[in-house]
Amino acid sequence: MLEVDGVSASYGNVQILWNVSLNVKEGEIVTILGPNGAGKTTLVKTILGLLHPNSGSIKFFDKRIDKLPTYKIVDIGIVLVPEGREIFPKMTVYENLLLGAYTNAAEKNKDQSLETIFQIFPVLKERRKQLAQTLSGGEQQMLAIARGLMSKPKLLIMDEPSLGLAPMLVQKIFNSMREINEKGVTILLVEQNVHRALEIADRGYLLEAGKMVLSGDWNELLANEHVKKAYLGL
Amino acid sequence: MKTISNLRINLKVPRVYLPVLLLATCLPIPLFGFSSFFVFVLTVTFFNISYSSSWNLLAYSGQASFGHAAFLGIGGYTTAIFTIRTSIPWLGLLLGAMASAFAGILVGLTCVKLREWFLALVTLGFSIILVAFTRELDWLTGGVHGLAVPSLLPSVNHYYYGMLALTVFSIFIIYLILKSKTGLAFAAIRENELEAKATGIDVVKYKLLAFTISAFLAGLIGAFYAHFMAYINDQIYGLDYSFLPIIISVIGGIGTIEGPIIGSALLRFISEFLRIIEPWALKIDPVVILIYDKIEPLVMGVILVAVIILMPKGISPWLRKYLMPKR
Amino acid sequence: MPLEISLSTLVQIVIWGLINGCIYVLLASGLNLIFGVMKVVNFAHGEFMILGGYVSYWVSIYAGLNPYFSIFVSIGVIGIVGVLTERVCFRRVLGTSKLNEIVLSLGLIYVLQNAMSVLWTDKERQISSPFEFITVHFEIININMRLDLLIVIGVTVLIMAGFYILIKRTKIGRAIRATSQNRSAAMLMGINVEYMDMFSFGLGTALAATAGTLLAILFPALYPQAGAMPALKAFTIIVLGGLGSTIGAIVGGLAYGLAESSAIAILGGTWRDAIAFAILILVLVIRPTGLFGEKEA
Amino acid sequence: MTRPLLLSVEKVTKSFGGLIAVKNVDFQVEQKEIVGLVGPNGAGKSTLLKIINRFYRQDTGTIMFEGKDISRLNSHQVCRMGISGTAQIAQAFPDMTAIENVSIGVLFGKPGRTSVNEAKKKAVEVLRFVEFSENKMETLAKNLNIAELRRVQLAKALATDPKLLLLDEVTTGLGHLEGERAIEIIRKIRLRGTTILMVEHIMKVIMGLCDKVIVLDHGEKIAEGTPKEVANNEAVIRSYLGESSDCSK
Repeated sequence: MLEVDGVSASYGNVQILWNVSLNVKEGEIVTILGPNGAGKTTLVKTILGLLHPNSGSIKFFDKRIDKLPTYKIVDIGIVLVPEGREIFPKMTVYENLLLGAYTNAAEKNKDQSLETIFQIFPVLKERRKQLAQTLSGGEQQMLAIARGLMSKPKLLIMDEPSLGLAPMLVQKIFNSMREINEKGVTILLVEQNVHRALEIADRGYLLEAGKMVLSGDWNELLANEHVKKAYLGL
Repeated sequence: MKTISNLRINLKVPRVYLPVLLLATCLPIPLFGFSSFFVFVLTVTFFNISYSSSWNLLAYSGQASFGHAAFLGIGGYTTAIFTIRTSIPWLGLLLGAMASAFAGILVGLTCVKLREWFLALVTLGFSIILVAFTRELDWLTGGVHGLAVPSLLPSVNHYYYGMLALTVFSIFIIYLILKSKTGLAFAAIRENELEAKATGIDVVKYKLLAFTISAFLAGLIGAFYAHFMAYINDQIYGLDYSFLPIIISVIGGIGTIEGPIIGSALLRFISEFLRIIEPWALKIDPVVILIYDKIEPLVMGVILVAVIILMPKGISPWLRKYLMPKR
Repeated sequence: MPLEISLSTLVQIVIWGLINGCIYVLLASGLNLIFGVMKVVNFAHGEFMILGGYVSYWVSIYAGLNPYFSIFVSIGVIGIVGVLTERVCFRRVLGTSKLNEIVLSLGLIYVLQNAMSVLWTDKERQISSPFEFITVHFEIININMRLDLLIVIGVTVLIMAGFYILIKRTKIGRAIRATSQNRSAAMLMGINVEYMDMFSFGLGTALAATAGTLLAILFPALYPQAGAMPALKAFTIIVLGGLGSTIGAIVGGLAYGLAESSAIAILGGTWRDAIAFAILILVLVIRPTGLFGEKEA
Repeated sequence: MTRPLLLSVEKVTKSFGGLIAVKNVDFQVEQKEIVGLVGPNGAGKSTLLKIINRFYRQDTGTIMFEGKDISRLNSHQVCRMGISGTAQIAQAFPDMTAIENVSIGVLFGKPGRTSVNEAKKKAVEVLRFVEFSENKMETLAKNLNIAELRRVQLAKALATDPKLLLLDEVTTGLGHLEGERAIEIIRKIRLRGTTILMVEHIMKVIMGLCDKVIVLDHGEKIAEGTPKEVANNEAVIRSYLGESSDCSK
């Protein structure tokens, strides 16, 4: 469903991505691994149109999307849960969720989506009238994911959802990811946490210094010496 | 490599001779028997150049004052009051400049930590507060009626040379500063304040220094201007005088030596052009006389907006980009 | 200076404070909205206010419309002018440098002020209201009041209520708030943020147009330069009330209106303009980011 | 065995609006030592570096440099005392040439008087030392690429004759080759006897370079030792690769 083909991208005159390719099929959980600064966040920003590639193409259901503005990309069903939560701090939890259903298609189903989401994250139902900035870090992350789900995405991209969270919460969030996937949402997961990411993913890619260096299914990757090397330099 | 360096040498020639040529053109003008109105107009142009240059120096350090008229006015009022009360000529100029420099330190102290729009507002605020004080202290300042300022020089030709000398002096001082260590510090603060701090620059000190020098020059120019105009009132603190150097410098090229000259020349050209075509305009519709003096600021406003949108760094850097090889 | 203030003077001060406050609330709310979404301070906001006043003035003269209804025409016209200004001028400069944004609005002040002068001269005008000579008598405090004053307060309350509902309760209002709180996250929600810029700028200037109309109904104060000072004061109000805070702009506007009218009564008209800036400087010396200021934009 | 102490960070804590970025961290840097500060993304490494060069003010704790308490000084003061460094996001003075950028460091970064011309000469020397390309000396910083910009930054820091050089992720965003070259240059700096405290998340970079490694995770120090010791430390591996909760899948 998503096809990134030979994409290079830069910030100003600083090139970050070099000829990166990957693909995601419907129903999968695919993960992009890589150490800090490898260009993972840049890659997802490029997919979402926050940054336009210098060369290469990005297709979604065989339609070119690399020249579209972000709001149109969201409209056709790709949603990003950004790194560092990026919620709207001075709005209530409920309003944050409504904003997730901003696109017309999503708005029609918002009541049903809300119900599903409150099922997955009951704590958000309790807190729906609170300002988002009063939530704890883990709850904010749940809100960010829930908000992403509100727009009924075909493809949900998550950028480091475990960042800065206690292990217990990480477990919770990864469990909910599986649940979301089972409900039919395809997931592209960007992670540093290799073990956990590979535990739930069908396949993975390894990004290093802006280049795609490896791809494969989870036990292949986990066994690969290169992964260890990239992270630990052993 | 070699051709590039050759080119650079060739292009350096006009950079050295242009100011000399400009000065050589300006020097004999009053001797040719032009009307005193023309000489007066040119003197005002020199005032525009030097006053805008003083503003531009401050902008060079990353601080855009929106109330520079405060310094102009403090210089003017100081010399006016001093000269009227003591009848000592000339000394007032220096006192005016010093009073203004002192005010510059005070304003600078309140401004060193402020973001751009706050800085704009606070500097503007100072000039507006000064209006209130000037009106309130009418025993000293003449209130709304203003003060007649004793003349220092016998004729408009003398003032012409005085203002020219002051302009050359200001530009030369600014040139020296920009070429010096201090100039580098100003530029560094403007470009990246945090980085400047981390590289060992005492940001507060240099920001204050910029305010002080700029205010000193503006005060000196304002003092001389007051004698030249022979009259001063609270309009000197007005928005028009505060915005003038911004318009001129931004159009000409902010942070460049030649920017204020280009901007002032353009302003003068527009107003002369409008003056020449005025009789025709009046022939077409005499009512135009009611609003004719609004056309010049309207045109300047349009140019300012166009310059910011089309060549955000001003005319001078734009010209340079096309005339000089890329570094 | 006689500091003995009778009850009726006190009531006068409060009434005029509220009336002035209404104008400031409308101006400050619009300015605040534009700042919140675009992070730009539109120093030419006052010129849009005066332009709005002129639109109402001519509409009420040529179409013979009741000036209170001509507000709606003015809102529409100035809203469109604002949208165009954003599209043609601000969008191209946005994000290049703060100084460019500030100077651009300075350029707009010159363009708008002098264009208005050229078109309509500097004559001071007033929109004549059909209720001009009707006064209402309040027995308890023994005071006569122009009916227009009450209507102006009423209109302001209505407009602000509408504005408040638009911002707090509607989908587009949510999108506006989202954009002002976190621009990139708003993009990720599928919000077209450039459209939000345009809409907020138009809405902000439309609020200013309302202020301009009300001002011109109350006073013979409709002339091209009349907007400069109120806009600067509106900006000090939002600095004090908290950049981006809707409630702050309302409370700050009313409080400032009251402060100004008491300052005039006590200190005299000379200090009218100086007061705002004296307060502003004092506050910024103590807190360089404003009273409730955001840390870094 | 022990060399004289240069920098001592004592019980430093810093939080940003409820989020604790650095928690009660203690460590020392001895003279002529290269110390690596490592840890996964968000561990608080850069924050700690910014506390040392006074971009941030710590909530509690003290920082001693050459026996003097610097916890209350400003950035420009500690720079003149001999602490200087590069930022993770390469920043510079964009509208100045490479030489001008570096000469700022010469002119202001250390006590003593230098003329502008001398400073520019010195700047060229330092730029050559970091192997900056000869024909880009007069290029404006905004027209340089990331690798070149990093060198300018490094040269600017070196131009202040630092006693302690702070480096923040020198290889991030660089290609493989450029990364290797950057490491070579750091080796060269070490030979001059400059003490270095470097933040790095890639262990590989740290391995051959550092005398001592300090590992942070969630703002806390979880390990300290030689690179070898640290790389085999159970807690460190966990923090990097993440723990596997169940291996059933």
